[in-house]
Parts: sequence; structure tokens; C-alpha cells
Amino acid sequence: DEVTVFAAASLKTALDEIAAAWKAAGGGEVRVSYAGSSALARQIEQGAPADVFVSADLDWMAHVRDKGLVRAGTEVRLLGNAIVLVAPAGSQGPVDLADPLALAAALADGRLAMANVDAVPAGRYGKAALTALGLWRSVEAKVAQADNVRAALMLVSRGEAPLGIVYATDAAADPGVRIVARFPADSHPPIVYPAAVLAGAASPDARDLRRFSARRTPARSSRRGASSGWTSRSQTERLGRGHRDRSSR
Amino acid sequence: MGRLAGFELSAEEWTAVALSLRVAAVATLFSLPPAVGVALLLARGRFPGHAILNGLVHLPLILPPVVTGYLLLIGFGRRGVIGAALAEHLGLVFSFRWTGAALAAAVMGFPLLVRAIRLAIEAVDRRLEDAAATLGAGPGIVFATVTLPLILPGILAGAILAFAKAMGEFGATITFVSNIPGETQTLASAIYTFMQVPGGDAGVLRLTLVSIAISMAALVASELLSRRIARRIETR
Amino acid sequence: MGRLAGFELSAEEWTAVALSLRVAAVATLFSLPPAVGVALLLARGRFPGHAILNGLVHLPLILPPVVTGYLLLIGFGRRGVIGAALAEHLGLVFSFRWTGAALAAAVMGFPLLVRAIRLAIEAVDRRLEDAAATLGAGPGIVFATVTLPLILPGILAGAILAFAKAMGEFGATITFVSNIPGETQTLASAIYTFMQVPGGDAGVLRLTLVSIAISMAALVASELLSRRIARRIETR
Amino acid sequence: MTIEIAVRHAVPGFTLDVDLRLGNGLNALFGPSGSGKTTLVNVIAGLRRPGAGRIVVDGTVLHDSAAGLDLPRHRRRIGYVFQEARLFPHLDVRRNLLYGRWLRGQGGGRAEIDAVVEMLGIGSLLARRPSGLSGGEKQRVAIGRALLSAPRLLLMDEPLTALDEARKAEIMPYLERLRDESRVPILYVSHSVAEVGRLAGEMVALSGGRVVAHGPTAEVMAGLDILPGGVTAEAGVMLDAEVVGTEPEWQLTLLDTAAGRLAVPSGDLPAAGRVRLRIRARDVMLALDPPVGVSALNSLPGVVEAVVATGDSAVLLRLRCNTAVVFARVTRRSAANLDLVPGRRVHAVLKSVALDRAMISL
Amino acid sequence: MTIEIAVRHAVPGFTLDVDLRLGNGLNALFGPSGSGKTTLVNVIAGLRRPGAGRIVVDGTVLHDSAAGLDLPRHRRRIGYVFQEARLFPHLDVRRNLLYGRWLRGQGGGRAEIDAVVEMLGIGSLLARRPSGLSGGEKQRVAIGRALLSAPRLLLMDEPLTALDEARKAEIMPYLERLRDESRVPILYVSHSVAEVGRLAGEMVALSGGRVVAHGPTAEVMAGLDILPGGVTAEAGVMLDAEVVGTEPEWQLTLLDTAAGRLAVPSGDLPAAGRVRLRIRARDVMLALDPPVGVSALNSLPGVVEAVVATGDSAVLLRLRCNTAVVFARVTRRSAANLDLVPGRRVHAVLKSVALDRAMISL
Ligand SMILES: Nc1ncnc2c1ncn2[C@@H]1O[C@H](COP(=O)(O)OP(=O)(O)OP(=O)(O)O)[C@@H](O)[C@H]1O
Ligand SMILES: Nc1ncnc2c1ncn2[C@@H]1O[C@H](COP(=O)(O)OP(=O)(O)OP(=O)(O)O)[C@@H](O)[C@H]1O
Ligand code: MOO
Ligand SMILES: [Mg+2]
Ligand SMILES: [Mg+2]
Repeated sequence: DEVTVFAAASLKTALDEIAAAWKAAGGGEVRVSYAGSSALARQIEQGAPADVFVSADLDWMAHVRDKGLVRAGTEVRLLGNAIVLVAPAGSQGPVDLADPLALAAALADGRLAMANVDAVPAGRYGKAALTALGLWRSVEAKVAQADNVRAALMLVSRGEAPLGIVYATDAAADPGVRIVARFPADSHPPIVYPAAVLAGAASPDARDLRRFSARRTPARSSRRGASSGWTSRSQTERLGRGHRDRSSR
Repeated sequence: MGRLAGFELSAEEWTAVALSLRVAAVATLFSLPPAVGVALLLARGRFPGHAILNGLVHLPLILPPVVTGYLLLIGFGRRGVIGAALAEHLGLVFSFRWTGAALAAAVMGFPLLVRAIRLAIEAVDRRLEDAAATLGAGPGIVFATVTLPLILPGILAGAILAFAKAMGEFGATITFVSNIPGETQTLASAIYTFMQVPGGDAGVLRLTLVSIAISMAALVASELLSRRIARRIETR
Repeated sequence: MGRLAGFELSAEEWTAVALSLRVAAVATLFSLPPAVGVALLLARGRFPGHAILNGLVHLPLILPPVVTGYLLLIGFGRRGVIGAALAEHLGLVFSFRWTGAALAAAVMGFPLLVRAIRLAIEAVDRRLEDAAATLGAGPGIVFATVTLPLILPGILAGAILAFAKAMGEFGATITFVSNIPGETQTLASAIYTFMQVPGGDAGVLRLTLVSIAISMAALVASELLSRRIARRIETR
Repeated sequence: MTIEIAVRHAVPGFTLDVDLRLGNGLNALFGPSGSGKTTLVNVIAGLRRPGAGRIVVDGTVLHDSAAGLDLPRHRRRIGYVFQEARLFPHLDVRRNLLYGRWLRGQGGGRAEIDAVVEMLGIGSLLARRPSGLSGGEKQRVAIGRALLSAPRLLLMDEPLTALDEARKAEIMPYLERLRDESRVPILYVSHSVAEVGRLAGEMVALSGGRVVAHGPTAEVMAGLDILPGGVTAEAGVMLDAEVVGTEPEWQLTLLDTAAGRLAVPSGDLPAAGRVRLRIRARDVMLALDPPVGVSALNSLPGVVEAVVATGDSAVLLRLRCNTAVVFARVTRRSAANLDLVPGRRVHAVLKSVALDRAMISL
Repeated sequence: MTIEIAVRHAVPGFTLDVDLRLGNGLNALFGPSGSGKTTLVNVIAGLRRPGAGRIVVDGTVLHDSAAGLDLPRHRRRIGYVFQEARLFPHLDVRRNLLYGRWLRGQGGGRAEIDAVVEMLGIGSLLARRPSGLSGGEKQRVAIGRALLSAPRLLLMDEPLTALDEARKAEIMPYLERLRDESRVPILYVSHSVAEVGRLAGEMVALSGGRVVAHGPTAEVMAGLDILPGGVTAEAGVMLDAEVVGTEPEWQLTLLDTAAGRLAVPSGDLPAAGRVRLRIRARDVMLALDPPVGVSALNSLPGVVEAVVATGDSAVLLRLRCNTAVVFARVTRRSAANLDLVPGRRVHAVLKSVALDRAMISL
């Protein structure tokens, strides 16, 4: 039987691998529709024929759950991630996030590339972290908000912006950037990608796929292993503990 | 999906190519008749709602495509007012089907199609239509035998714009019918997906080249056809 | 961004409105002369690269807007081949500036503009141009005194399409110059931002209505103007 | 069949205001440039809606402003040869020709089609598109298109202007036959007195949007001097004539008219029956005695009735020859020399070659 | 100033192949519909590039295929009145008129502009747009536009067809003055023998793309019988004439020609100087004795030289009156009756009113 997964577009690499592994392990076909979490959530609301929803953040999952569209007790935190400060590959030294002036100084008159700080999860995590670290005010006016993390990453790797905030997974995959700082995990809401079987799921395999996926996070399965930047399932569970599902914006 | 470099397409990508072609062709063909009708109304009609109709037609251009997609989702989705009615009475389902992708592409290309046809209609020498009328042709026949042949190059120009737009459109499509491989994943959405992951550039490049090749072929074909038609109706 | 409901706009939203207007207007005005030139070449020219030029012009329509934005970034960014040269020699910087948003909008609207003008040029009765030539008008003067006045309605039609497109365009814009409030955050990007947030619908609605209102006003104005011109050059 | 037209149509700076009742046959519409001929014809065809008025053709009301009636143009069955050809650029000549016929479901009539094509000399153009045709070729195709559409009224707006004399000479007899045999009434706009005189039974002269003269062509022609922009060279009378014999060895035909017997070149004239003959005042020479030893074959005795008009150097005299009126234009000096006052007996001398085919209508 | 045109231009189904050398003055281009007149004129104006050939106007090479020379059309300074008006729809009549003048930097010349506007009767149209003009009005504006563009060669393709006789009568003297005073050579396409005869010094007859006759108008006209689609009614001669006096009380002017003295209506003729007079064969009556008691004022003694052509019912005779040739068309019967064989002494009788202004060129 075929399982249809609605997944946040940034998960493509990871989920393509999981789908392949699932099939190799004797599972059925998996169709993944990659799009923005917001679009997917609205589509599920409008009766999309999806079996599993994988959101880029907890908010849109909560939105779907609040509408009663999630099958109770099927929600898991599939993957975890971290945010990092990146600079173009050839640039100088690390940036000390503890120093209240260092970030602004490193930017000089350049822009800080981020995903949209109001709308896109990566942007919101970044803004929360900067705020928690007391740096937001010093850089607020210099932020260039991209459509998504990938676009922010590209701004840095192309040298348009001297610094950017992206997922660790993105930084790891792009040789055009280097990580110049890591944000403390407690400086922002947990970065988790929740997955759930949807109330209207037609495929009985959906439940199994979800469980399978939760076991086989790319951190362990991938040949590149931990270097892909994903946090393991255990880390993910740990990170999520103690936070409300709906992060404050 | 695997293969990120190399220029052979994966099976899934071939599917996307085929789907894009089907979506673009169906979107263009099915929107032609209403576009001609609306263009006629706008070019010739003098009625109270003229400005409103004109505005409506341009709406998909004015709105960010995701908003258009969202409106389509609300209107033509399974739960949408129009979508539900169409599904019930005509068995016509758009939501999460390739037909929905075609609808989205048709809506997005509609203003381009209408404007091209309208310009062509406004360039028609109405004295020729008068002449046809004195020879016994009623309005419908005048249109079919005089106006339509004369605006064919304009229709073709509009159609090629709409087709190209349909090949490139993804904002409204992905918002309305999502990005389901084999069903609603067009070339443009596949390109978008590649753009979202690190290292997807090779995939982007590959699919973009395919998309360009197809549209170019359509463009060249339309130019040749249009030139043939134009030669026939030259007034020089 | 704050206020999600209520129909008054926040200061930031007013800024986005003003910026959108500026971007759309500049994009449309500055792309007019090259569009007329390219349309002339395509309509009248018989040269080897004809099909290629035609394809290039349609490219922004064929490509998903984010790809266009990406290409703009590569070409016209701070580090881009053209961008670096322009910045150095003309002091013209696009990256992260409203000028970049205007460039993106201009590029996206270019195929629409060119096609409308080309259709108009192809509808011009060349015998009138011949007549002007026998009266002593060289090619440039023929164009300025005969062709141009006759294609004005087509130029206007193309301009309004390009303007509307500029109001709705965001894919290429946000990819190229990102979304900096007060600098590159246009209405469309603001709407998009609201779309990404659960509960942002009221904000989407509000800004969408503003966008529609502006474009409608432009549309109505262009219709009136176009009708006045058309009345003058009626050949009936 | 009659045509009733009573319309008022105003555009800024010009008002058409006519009230006409035309009979069958070919009616000429005559008048200077800008006098409203095309406007009137457009109103009849339904291409312009008159401000007010009523148009009835053969009992069918085409338009009646008072009754709010307006027959759509395509139902009027009016053939219209436009002042500019208006050929369909996307159809070849053959399809242009057959357009109206095809719409009226009259596919057949090959013989008629062939006859029209032959008469117009457009057989070699049938597969061509209008764009490459010469001015006169376009005009001929336009004439053919209207003729073949089986109209119940034919409007022709200066149809022969771009044609050479030879071609005109071929088309005119066709129009005469059309007028007489198929009994399609024709409203014929022309600046050419020769055409009008030859073809038209009735003639309407317009000026400034108003009818300034209307009546049998002969009568109106007689008064042409007084018309605005007068065409003095063409003034004359039209006489009914009966073919009473021929002189085959000389290729002459003898006509009996109310003015007397006349010999004219036979050409394609029938050997019997009735024709009409136009005699231009300028072609009439007056002699006090019957001329002898001159080449003119025709000499009609008559009496000067009146001096109709006096110009700078010429006078127009009205003669009565037998029971008919004939006009003669002579110099004032001759009129004085010969004492051409009312009551004077004279002989109207006419060269046969001046009474050529252009002056005779069948 | 001379015009040399030697071109070959082929389109599918039609080939123009001419080799002409035209002198100053007004040259008429004459020929049936489709004979290539417009094509030739277009080639001269540069609107069609000939397949091969050479065009030289007044020493300036406009085109030379062999040398690869082709003067751009806008540098040719050729005024062109098109067969269809081609007015600029977006300009009002005034701007249409002044378009060429403005381009040539000749803003001035108010008097000339006023004269042209007056002559064409378009004063009241100046603020109008072409769309609402009548056919003849458009044509007049087009004539004005070409005249006012200060051309060094004027091409006129059937410029007067849509005009009434009165208007033609006003425009023709203007063209005569243009031809004589401003010495702008004119190539004039027309189907009207009357126009050509009056205006043209030389005449070219085309048929099927080739020159079938070319020479002084009088000579070509004399041979018109043999032209394809002959225009027998208009055959005749042109005579140079000198104004030798007037009879003011009769408004007659006396002309001395090589054929003898003739009285013609004065009209606007000058009181002295040279004019040209056309005498149509059909207007000449022959008498064996000098006529008395007739209204015709003119009688030229002469001798029959030859029977030029014989038709069904008429013959064309060449007479010698004094030193000039005059043609006369009479019926075959009269020719037999009067024994009009070569050597026969006759009198050519001509009505003065037949020698009206249309027959005289200045
Ligand atoms: N593009 C073309 N293809 C084929 N034949 C053509 C083309 N252009 C012109 N002709 C033919 O060349 C001939 C000459 O045309 P042209 O317009 O010179 O005639 P014209 O002497 O001006 O006739 P008219 O008196 O009717 O205006 C015509 O028979 C016409 O059909
Ligand atoms: N829309 C209009 N506005 C103003 N005047 C107009 C309009 N349409 C026609 N006229 C005028 O009406 C008059 C009559 O025009 P019409 O075309 O009937 O003339 P016509 O008798 O056919 O002349 P022609 O012999 O020159 O073709 C003209 O003076 C013309 O300028
Ligand atoms: O209008 Mo778009 O930005 O081509 O999908
Ligand atoms: Mg008219
Ligand atoms: Mg011609």
C-alpha cells in the first residue's frame, strides 16, 4: 500500500533516504509532497489525501492538531536540528556570541542573512536565540530575511551577506560556508520536526512508517553519519523535554 | 530520488516532465475559449461591470501566487464551495489532482491570455466586420469567419505566454494542490523542491534546462505558425 | 509586525505599500524603453539570433520565480559578474536594495510588456510608415511620429500588465534581495510572511485588499487613457 | 418595388436630411465630395443608425425610429460595394467572392459565378489573396462579391472609379442586365455623368446632406447647370428610343425617338426593342438650313423654345424637335449671329459617332 | 531635368519590365487595371526594390542594382499621392498636411499652404481627424500632403478618381501651374484620357508590365485606337497654340494653331501666351463646303491624308489642315457618301463649346 507524506521542504534529503530505507525493508511505496509547512497544514485542513504530516516546527503541527486532524497518540518528534552562525568559506575566525559587540562588529555594514524571522521556523529560532543572547537589538536593522533557510544559506555562500543563521544540517551540506558559532540549545525553543499520522489517513502502513522513521533518523542511517547535522532521536526527545509544544513568537 | 548530478532524469522526474506538459497543455487549451469570450467582452462591451471584470481578470497577476493558490484551495478544494459542487454534480475533482494543477496554471495564465487576445481584437478593422454583415453574416458568423481568423496570431501569442507561464508556475500550484509526485508535482515544483535542500543545485539546473527546452520548442513552433498565419492576412 | 486583524495598516505596512508602489512604478517605467526596443526587434527583425532572443525574453515566465531570483543574485549580486561591474563603474547597487526589488519586478514583467508591445507593432499598417518615409521621415522619425503613437495603446496595455505583475511578484524578489522592511519588503512579501504564520489570515486579507485597490486604480486609469488614445486613432 | 428613405442623421458639422422615394431600376446618387452620399448609403445598409427616420425597401421595414424598429444589418439582404474594397484579407479571392453566396446557402449557380468572374476579368486571380492585388483588381473583386450575394437591393459606392474605360465598358452592360433582368434595384453613387446617364433611370443629386434635385435622370441632367459644382460639359437630355432598323453594311442602327429618327453605331445594340439615348447639349450643333455635304448623319428639325441658361461665353437653349425637348449648348456669339431666339426654326445636327455606346442604355 | 527608369521587377505571375527616359513636365502613366502602374511608381519611390535596374532622377541615382546603390526612400524627396489615401489616423488634417513640410524644415510658406488648402477645399476640415472624412475628402488631404512636402518629383497614383468634376476642374489648373512654374516633374497615373490629354506632355502606356507606347501625348493619343482596351472616344491630337486676341463681349479667345485660327471660350485663359489644345476626333465634323448658318464658329480647311483606322461603323481619318495633323472620326457611311478618300479637300468643323477648358492646357 502507498503512503502519502506531507513534509516540510527542508526535510527532502532526510526523508528521501528514509523512504528508500523503508522500501528496502519491505515497506510499500512512499509519496512525499514537499512544500512549506504552512501550505501543507492548510491543505490538510482542506481535506488533503495525506497520511502523515511532518512539519518544520511545532506550531503548524499544533494548528493541525487543534483542528482535530491528527490521530491521537501518533505524534512523535522525528528529527532535531540546531542553528548555527555561518560565514562564507574563506572568512576569518569564529564569532564569540557571548561578546555583545562581536556579532555587530563582524557584520560591519553587511547584512545578517536569516529566514523570515516572523514566519519561517529557522528565522524564528534565530530571532529567539539572538534575543535571549541580548544581541537582537544590535543586529535587527541589518537582518536580511529570506524566503527560507536555503535562500539565507545561499546569500552567505554567494558572499552577498557576511554572516547568516541557518540549520546545522544546511551548514554541513554546503561547502561554501563555514560555521563560526553555534547557538546554545537553550537560547531558543527546541528545534524539532514533529511527525504525526493524520486522522483521515487511508493507508494502514502510515503508522508503521512513522515508527520506522522515528527509529531510523538519518543521523544514524546516513553514510555521512553525524556530519549531516541532524540530531539523533534520543537527542531530539531530550531537547524537546520541558518546552511547551507551541513556542512563543 | 538519489541522483543529484548527471543529466539523465530519474523516473520520477520524467513523470514530472510528462505531467508538466499535460498540465500546461490542458491549462492553455481549456482557458482559450473563456479567454476569447472575456477578451471580446472587454474589448467590445460597454456594460456596468466592465471595470470589475477587467480587475478580476488581472487578479491572479496582482496577488502573490500563494494567495491565489490559497483562494483556489478555499474555493475549489474538496471542502470548498465551488469544489464541492463541481465534484458532486459533474464529478470534476480538482483538489490534489493534476486537474487542480491545470486549474491553477490556467488561472495564473488567464490575464496574459486575455490581454493578448484583447489587443488583437482591438486591432481588427471593424469595417471588414461591417462588410461581412452586409453579406448576410450574423454576429456569430462574423466572429467565426472574420474576427477569429484575424485574431489568430494574437490568440497564439497569448497561448504561448500562458503555456510558458504554466511551465514556470509553482506558487499557486503548490499551495493549491501540493507537490505530490506523479499527481501534482510539476517540473516547477520539482525544481522548487530541489532549491529547498542543500546541494540541490545540480537538480535545479537539470530540470531547469528541461523546462527551458520544452518551452523553447513551443515558442519556436508558435513563431513559425504565427508567421504563416500573418503572411496569409497581410494587408500590405 | 504585530497587528493581525483590524483594517488600519501599521507604519511598517504603510512603508511596504509605499515601497511596492515605488518598485512597481520604477520597474515598469525603466523597462519600457528596452521592451519597446526588443519588441521592435522581434516584430520586425530577421536576424540569426531571433529565436534565442525571443526565448530569453520569455525565460522569466518559464522559470520558477525563485530560479529567476537565484539567477539575478548570481548575475547582479554584490559578487555577481554584472552586479560588481555596475557597482564599481556606475555606483548602481542592487543587492538588498529596493532597486534590486525593482530589477526583479522588471525582469519578471518584461515578457508581458514585450509581448503586448510586439502585438501592437505587428498590427501597425506598414503602408502608413511607407507614406511617412516618402514624406522625408527616416526610420527614427517614422518610428517616433507614426509607429509610436499608433502602438501607444499596446504599450499602455503592456505597462499595466507589468505593473500588476510587479505588485504581485515576490518569488524572484525575495530570493534576490530578500525581505528587509523599509528596503525590500514589498506588499507581496509582507502578504507572504503572513501566509506562513498560523492565524495570519486577517493580515493576508488586509494587505491583499490594499494591493488590489492599488492595482485596480492603475487599471482603471490605464483603461481611460487607452480609450482616449484609441478614439484618436480610430480608423473606422 | 419601391425604396422609401426618410432619415435625418447628424454628426458634428454635418447633417444628412433626406426624404426620398425611389422606384425600381438603377437610381443614381450624385453630388460633390462630402455631400453625404456614403453616409446615406451606410444608413440604408444599417451601418449607421440614423438619428431619426424610416427606411422601407420593397415593403420590408428596415428601420423605423418612431416604432423602435431596426432590422439587423445582416438580415437586410443588401449588397454593398464599398468605396474602399474591404476585401477579407485572410480569404483568397474565390472565397471572398463566394462569401455572401455561401451564407445565403446559394452554393450553386456555377454559371452565374462564371459569368461574373468572366465579366470582371478576375479568373486568373481566384487563388490569390487580396494583399497583392492592384487597386482596380480589388475593386472588381468587391463588385463580384456583392453581385454574387443575391441581394434584394444593391448599393454601389463609386464602384467603377479605379477601372479603365475598357473594363468599365464591359461591366456597364452587365449592370444594365442586372437592373433589367434580375430586377434588383440599385443605388449607384457616382461622380461620372456618363455612367449615371447611361445607367440610371432616376437620379438624386445631393448637396450638403440635402436632396437638391431628384427625378428621371434626363430631367435632372437637363438641369445640371443649376446644380452646385455644375457639370456643364455633360448636360443633356435622355430620350426613349425604339430600334426600327439597321443598315448592316454600315453597321448603323436606326432609332426612332420623339425628336425624330437617328442613326447610331450598331455595336452590341439589339436589332429591335427599346433603348434610351442621351444627347449632350455640347454635342448638338445648330444650323438654320438642313445641312448638306457634311459628315453628320443626323439632323432634327426643331424650334428654339427658350434660353435656359446663359454663361460667360455660352448659352443653353431648349429646343423642341417634334414632341421632344433637346438641349443645345452654343456660344453666345453664335446665338447672336444666328438670332437664336425663342420661336426660331433650326436644325439640330448630331454626329453619329457622338451617339456611341456610352450614350445609349438598354 | 530627366528621369531615367530601367527596371525589371518580378513577382509570381507578373513581371514589370520597363526602360523609360522621361522629360520634365507632367508625364502620364496609362494602362488597364493590373498593368503595373502602381508597381512602377512604388519602385521609383523606393517602396519596392526592383530585382534589377537603375533609376536616376535629375542626375541623382536613386537606385542602381549593378552598383549596389539604393537611396533610402526618405532621402529621395519624392512626393507620392497613393492610390488609397494613407492618411495618418493619429494626426488631424492640418498635421497630416504639414507632416512632410515640417520634416523638410519648411515650416514657412503660409501663402502656399493657404493656396493649397483653398484649392482643395479642405479649409473646414483642418481640425478633424481622418477617420470621419469622406472618400473624396481623404483624397484631397492626401494630395495636399504630397504637394506641400516640397518634392523634387511628384508621383500621383489616380489622384482625382474619387472627386467630382467641379473639384477636378479646380485642381487641374493647380497641377498645370505646379508643372510649369515650380518645374516639379510629375508622374501621373490615370485612367482618364481627358485628364491625361489636358495635363500630360508625355504619355506612357503600359500593358502587362511592359511599355506599349511612349511619346508626346498627342502622338500616343492619336494611336489610342490600337492600344489594348482602346479608348476610341478620346482619340485626338494636341496642338500648340498662341493666344492672339480676345472678343471680350462674347468671352471668346482666339487661338492661332498650325491648323488655323480657332475661337474658344475664354474662361480663365490668359490674354496672351502659349497654350495647348486637344481636339478629339469625335468632335470634328467634316463638311465639303465651308459651312454657313451654323452655330459652329470654327472651320478649318484641310485635305484628307489617310484613313488611319477602320472600325465596324466608323473610320478615323487623318487630315492635314495647314501644316498640322487633325484627326476626325466619322461614320463609314459618311465617309462613303462624301467620298472622303486621301486627297479630298474638306472643312473640319468644330463647335467652340467642344473646345472648353478641359481641352486646353496652359
Ligand atoms: N505580391 C504580388 N504577388 C503576385 N502578383 C502581384 C503582387 N503584387 C502585385 N501583383 C500583380 O501585379 C500586377 C500589377 O499591379 P499594379 O498594382 O502595379 O497594377 P496597376 O496598374 O496599378 O492596376 P490598377 O489600375 O488596378 O491599380 C497586378 O496584376 C497584381 O495582381
Ligand atoms: N464622424 C464624423 N464627424 C464629423 N463629420 C463627419 C463624420 N462622418 C462624416 N462626416 C462628414 O460628413 C460629410 C459627408 O460624408 P460622406 O462620406 O457621406 O460624403 P460623400 O458624399 O460620400 O463624399 P465622397 O464623394 O467624398 O465620398 C463629410 O463632409 C464628412 O466629413
Ligand atoms: O507569479 Mo509567480 O512569482 O510566477 O508564481
Ligand atoms: Mg463617399
Ligand atoms: Mg494601381
